[in-house]
Amino acid sequence: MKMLINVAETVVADGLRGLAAAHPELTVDVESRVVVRRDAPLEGRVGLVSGGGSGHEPLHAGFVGPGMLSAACPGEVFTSPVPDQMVRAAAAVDSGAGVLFIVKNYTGDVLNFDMAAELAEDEGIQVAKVLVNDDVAVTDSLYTAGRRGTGATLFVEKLAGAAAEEGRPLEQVQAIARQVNENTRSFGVALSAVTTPAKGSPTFDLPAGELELGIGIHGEPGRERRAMMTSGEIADFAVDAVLEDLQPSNPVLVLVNGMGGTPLLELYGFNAEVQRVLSQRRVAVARTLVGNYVTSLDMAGASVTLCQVDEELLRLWDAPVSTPGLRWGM
Amino acid sequence: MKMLINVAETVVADGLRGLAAAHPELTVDVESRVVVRRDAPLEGRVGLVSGGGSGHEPLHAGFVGPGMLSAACPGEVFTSPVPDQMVRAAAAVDSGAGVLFIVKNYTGDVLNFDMAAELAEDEGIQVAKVLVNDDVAVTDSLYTAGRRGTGATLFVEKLAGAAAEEGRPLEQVQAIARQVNENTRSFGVALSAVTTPAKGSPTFDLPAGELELGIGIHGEPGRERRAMMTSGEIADFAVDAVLEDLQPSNPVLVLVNGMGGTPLLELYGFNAEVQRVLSQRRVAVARTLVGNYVTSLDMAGASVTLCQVDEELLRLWDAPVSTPGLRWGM
Amino acid sequence: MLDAEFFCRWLTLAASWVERDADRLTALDSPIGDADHGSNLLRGFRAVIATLDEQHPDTPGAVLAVAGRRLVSTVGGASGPLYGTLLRRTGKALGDAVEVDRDELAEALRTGVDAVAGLGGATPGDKTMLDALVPAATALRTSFAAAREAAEQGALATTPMLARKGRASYVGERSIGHQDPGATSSALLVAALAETAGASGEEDTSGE
Amino acid sequence: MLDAEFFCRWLTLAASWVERDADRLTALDSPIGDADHGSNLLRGFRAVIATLDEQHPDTPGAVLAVAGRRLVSTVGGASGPLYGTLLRRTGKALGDAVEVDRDELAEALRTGVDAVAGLGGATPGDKTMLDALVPAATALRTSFAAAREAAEQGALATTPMLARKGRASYVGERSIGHQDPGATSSALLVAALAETAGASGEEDTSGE
Ligand SMILES: Nc1ncnc2c1ncn2[C@@H]1O[C@H](COP(=O)(O)OP(=O)(O)O)[C@@H](O)[C@H]1O
Ligand SMILES: Nc1ncnc2c1ncn2[C@@H]1O[C@H](COP(=O)(O)OP(=O)(O)O)[C@@H](O)[C@H]1O
Ligand SMILES: [Mg+2]
Ligand SMILES: [Mg+2]
Ligand SMILES: [Mg+2]
Ligand SMILES: [Mg+2]
Repeated sequence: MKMLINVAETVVADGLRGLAAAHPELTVDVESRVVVRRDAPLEGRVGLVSGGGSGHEPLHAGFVGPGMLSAACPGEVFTSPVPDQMVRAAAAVDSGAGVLFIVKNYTGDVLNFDMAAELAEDEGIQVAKVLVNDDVAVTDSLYTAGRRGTGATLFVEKLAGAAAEEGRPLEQVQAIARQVNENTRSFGVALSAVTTPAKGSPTFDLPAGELELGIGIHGEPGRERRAMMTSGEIADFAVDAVLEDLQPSNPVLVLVNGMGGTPLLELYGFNAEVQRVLSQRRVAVARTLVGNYVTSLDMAGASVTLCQVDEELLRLWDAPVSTPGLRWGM
Repeated sequence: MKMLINVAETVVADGLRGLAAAHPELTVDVESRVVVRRDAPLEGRVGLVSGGGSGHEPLHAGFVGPGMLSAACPGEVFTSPVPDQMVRAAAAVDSGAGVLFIVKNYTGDVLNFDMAAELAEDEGIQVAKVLVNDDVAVTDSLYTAGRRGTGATLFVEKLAGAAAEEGRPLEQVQAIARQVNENTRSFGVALSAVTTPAKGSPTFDLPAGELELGIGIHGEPGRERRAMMTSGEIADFAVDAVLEDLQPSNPVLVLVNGMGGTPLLELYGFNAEVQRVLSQRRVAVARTLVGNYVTSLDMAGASVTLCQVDEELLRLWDAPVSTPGLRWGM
Repeated sequence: MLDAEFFCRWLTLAASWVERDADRLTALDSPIGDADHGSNLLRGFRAVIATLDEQHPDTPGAVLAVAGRRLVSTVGGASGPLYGTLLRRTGKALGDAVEVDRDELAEALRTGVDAVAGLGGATPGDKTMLDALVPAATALRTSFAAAREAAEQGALATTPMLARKGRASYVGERSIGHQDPGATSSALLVAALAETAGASGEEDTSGE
Repeated sequence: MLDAEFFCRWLTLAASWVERDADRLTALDSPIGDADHGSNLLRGFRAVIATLDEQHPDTPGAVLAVAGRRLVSTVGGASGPLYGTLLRRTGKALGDAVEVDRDELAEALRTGVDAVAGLGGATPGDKTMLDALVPAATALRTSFAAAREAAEQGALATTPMLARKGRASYVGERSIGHQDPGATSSALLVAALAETAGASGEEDTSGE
């Protein structure tokens, strides 16, 4: 598998150097792998720190900036970052108002952020956490590591980020983040397997004419393999899977998210089908975002995330945001 | 090749339906295939109409909005739109101040826009044109259809769009568009061939371990095939190819553009190498944009575009823009 | 003599051959183009047939003009304006006549082919549809069968050529060794014309 | 008796085996994980060796504590905190002793393994590294060779298991039939320990 890289070992560092060059409004510590908005720490404002494996760009480093994250810690490709990064990020953004760790529910992320929280608290930083676990494909959470964190991360980071920007105290920012997570569910499909730089070949075999239903964002296979479906059939399946878990009484924010290798033209076409299903199921749509936001390197496929919002959350969604990956209103 | 589509025949219409659902700030005529900013025509402002084959998203429909295009006409995949679309778009955005057609230099686009210009003038609309032809891979333009229009299109649309937004008259907007085109050059590479919905298989064979240098954005093979190169080597080759044609004395805007199938992480890493070469060649960089902007469906690869700017053009670049694909300052 | 009915039959046969050969035309457009020539013509000829069924133009000139306009507004790409112009200008040259003979058609076709050359700026040898159309228009003065043969030979002759116009010119030397898709579809259209003439016993409609 | 030098030799051998087997570990992590286990450990053990070379900790406990901390700050993922905790807590249990015998190591390892279980919430049978570590810690009371054998068997026994922890649990039933990468790397670490002991004639360092 050909890649536009130098060597597998340096992809994350190279990516950070390139991010730094393109975004002078971010402070990028390539050595320590911490990306911080330039104006941090902001007096009286809660700091938002997120992180996770690389390969999901623009998540997370691409969501650092006014109205969203204060800092991000990119790990190796598909590998949780280490506690040192998170502690450094927390120290860089803490103004005394405390720091919220946004943690996707993977064993590695949870363990590393837990260790970091302990260490940061030793340094006198007040740390709160929110666990993102929105992927309905992972069922029987008693017998698994629990639902994965996928598309909901974008909503948690945006809405909690807007709340932090308004100067809300740590408990409130954390409460909003939890509320968003509880009201958000996702389901993803893959049309191809992912190829990581370290492995250099697809992580699993996916024969022509078949697709994986219920995939995550780390190249792991899904729960089920089926004969290829049309975009309309996939939309029916994905939206219904989400709605089985989340029955929204309020309008929803819709994220039609590409996994990286699917053309934007197809994503928009898929969105048309997702909207059709939502309207058939009488779910009101407040806002829709279509694009590659929570990706899995070159994997072809898409996920659907629905986030139920009240007026307050909708206001936070519409609030200005200025990051490399998401920007409006400023 | 699996795609997230219903049937090949409806991909463009499906994509437009999905665009309409996600972007209520655009008027999308799915039947006639014209995308117009909702507030057009704007009294006293020049209308900017662009168009071209689909499959290059977000170009062009994703660049419709305040500060950029007034309207876009998406053709079939990789096929120039037809004159009827362009005439309809011109009529929708003309306020009497005239319309600028932004035409990428492909035989099909040129012929169709020429026909449209004649028809629109018959309807009393004043039409000016700018031809975008920035791809240095096409040499010997005496013996070819001339240089192709690729990455420069984004700069022409953005900078001329900012000028139109300021209320400049048609000749000035056209002059700026031409100035941008003349000061912009691009070079692209492909790591994989593209697969169109209509064909369903890659348009050419690209063996493992080889890459194509000097490709366009329509799945056509490049000028030369070589053994796979590192991202650093590709950056050297691409930047030098551009600088052979354009010797900037002023700072440049840099577009490190993904062809669609290359992960953002790799694009940022490639940007690091592009910036290294530019600094070695003593080219000053004013702004850098990294991402999938002028794409070729699922093709893996990237292009480098340099746009030399004076202070006026830099100001126009920084001016607010609010479109699905490019947004800042508002 | 060739009436409106004859031209409709020609275009209907051409449309069905495009339907049959679309994948082959698209395949020819892959190594040296953008893999859409077959689907472009398919879309165009389907629209042409639908419009002819609806409008029933009653002169040869009107049939071709309607068909040409329809190609322009449905095909896009390079071939849309070029084939659209070919039919429109050929049709215009036929004027209001209710019937035309082969010589008149040959002359009108020459006008249409010249318009294509004028529009696209290509000349024979550039590896385009003109390499089939120009010899076909000349040979049509002799017979429909000769035109068919000339177009076919012209299309085949594009294989060793270096493309100097259209998309294929971008790949430079690498265009050599591939038959031009547009020349191939031109040969198909001319073959459909000859086939229609043969089936109608029109091989002898020359005024001479 | 096992001194700091012995533990450095063990970790050096383990690092070279990780180097050798990294691709295999990553391959095991592909069908039921995210294809990074080999490169994770490679990064971690390279860093451990560099740090040991630099710091030369002078007790067994210090060697393991330094190595564990280094794994935590360089590996990431699930295995970083888990293996880091394993070594740190084992090291801590060894205290300040300049030399330890096999029994003492076995007891300390049991503490380390318990800490891994406490941290990750897994128990044997969940298809994790614990399926190799738990039997290995028990068997180490008998001999290094027994520990190696127990870890190896434990790793092999994960193949038919349904994963209930970590990433492999996401694929549900489809995790059955694949050997767990973490259990495999645990068996490798224990094998390197036995190999080091054998080469040092330490099979008889038990206090009993
Ligand atoms: N300038 C030109 N003059 C005549 N024919 C041309 C010219 N440019 C392209 N063509 C013809 O058009 C064909 C390609 O048509 P098509 O694939 O439908 O359009 P596009 O090149 O826009 O994708 C070529 O094979 C060639 O025969
Ligand atoms: N909760 C847990 N308890 C013990 N071991 C675990 C747990 N979760 C995962 N593991 C082990 O970690 C291994 C995976 O490590 P690695 O691939 O490096 O991390 P990640 O899963 O974060 O990519 C698994 O094979 C398993 O043995
Ligand atoms: Mg991992
Ligand atoms: Mg085309
Ligand atoms: Mg073509
Ligand atoms: Mg793993």
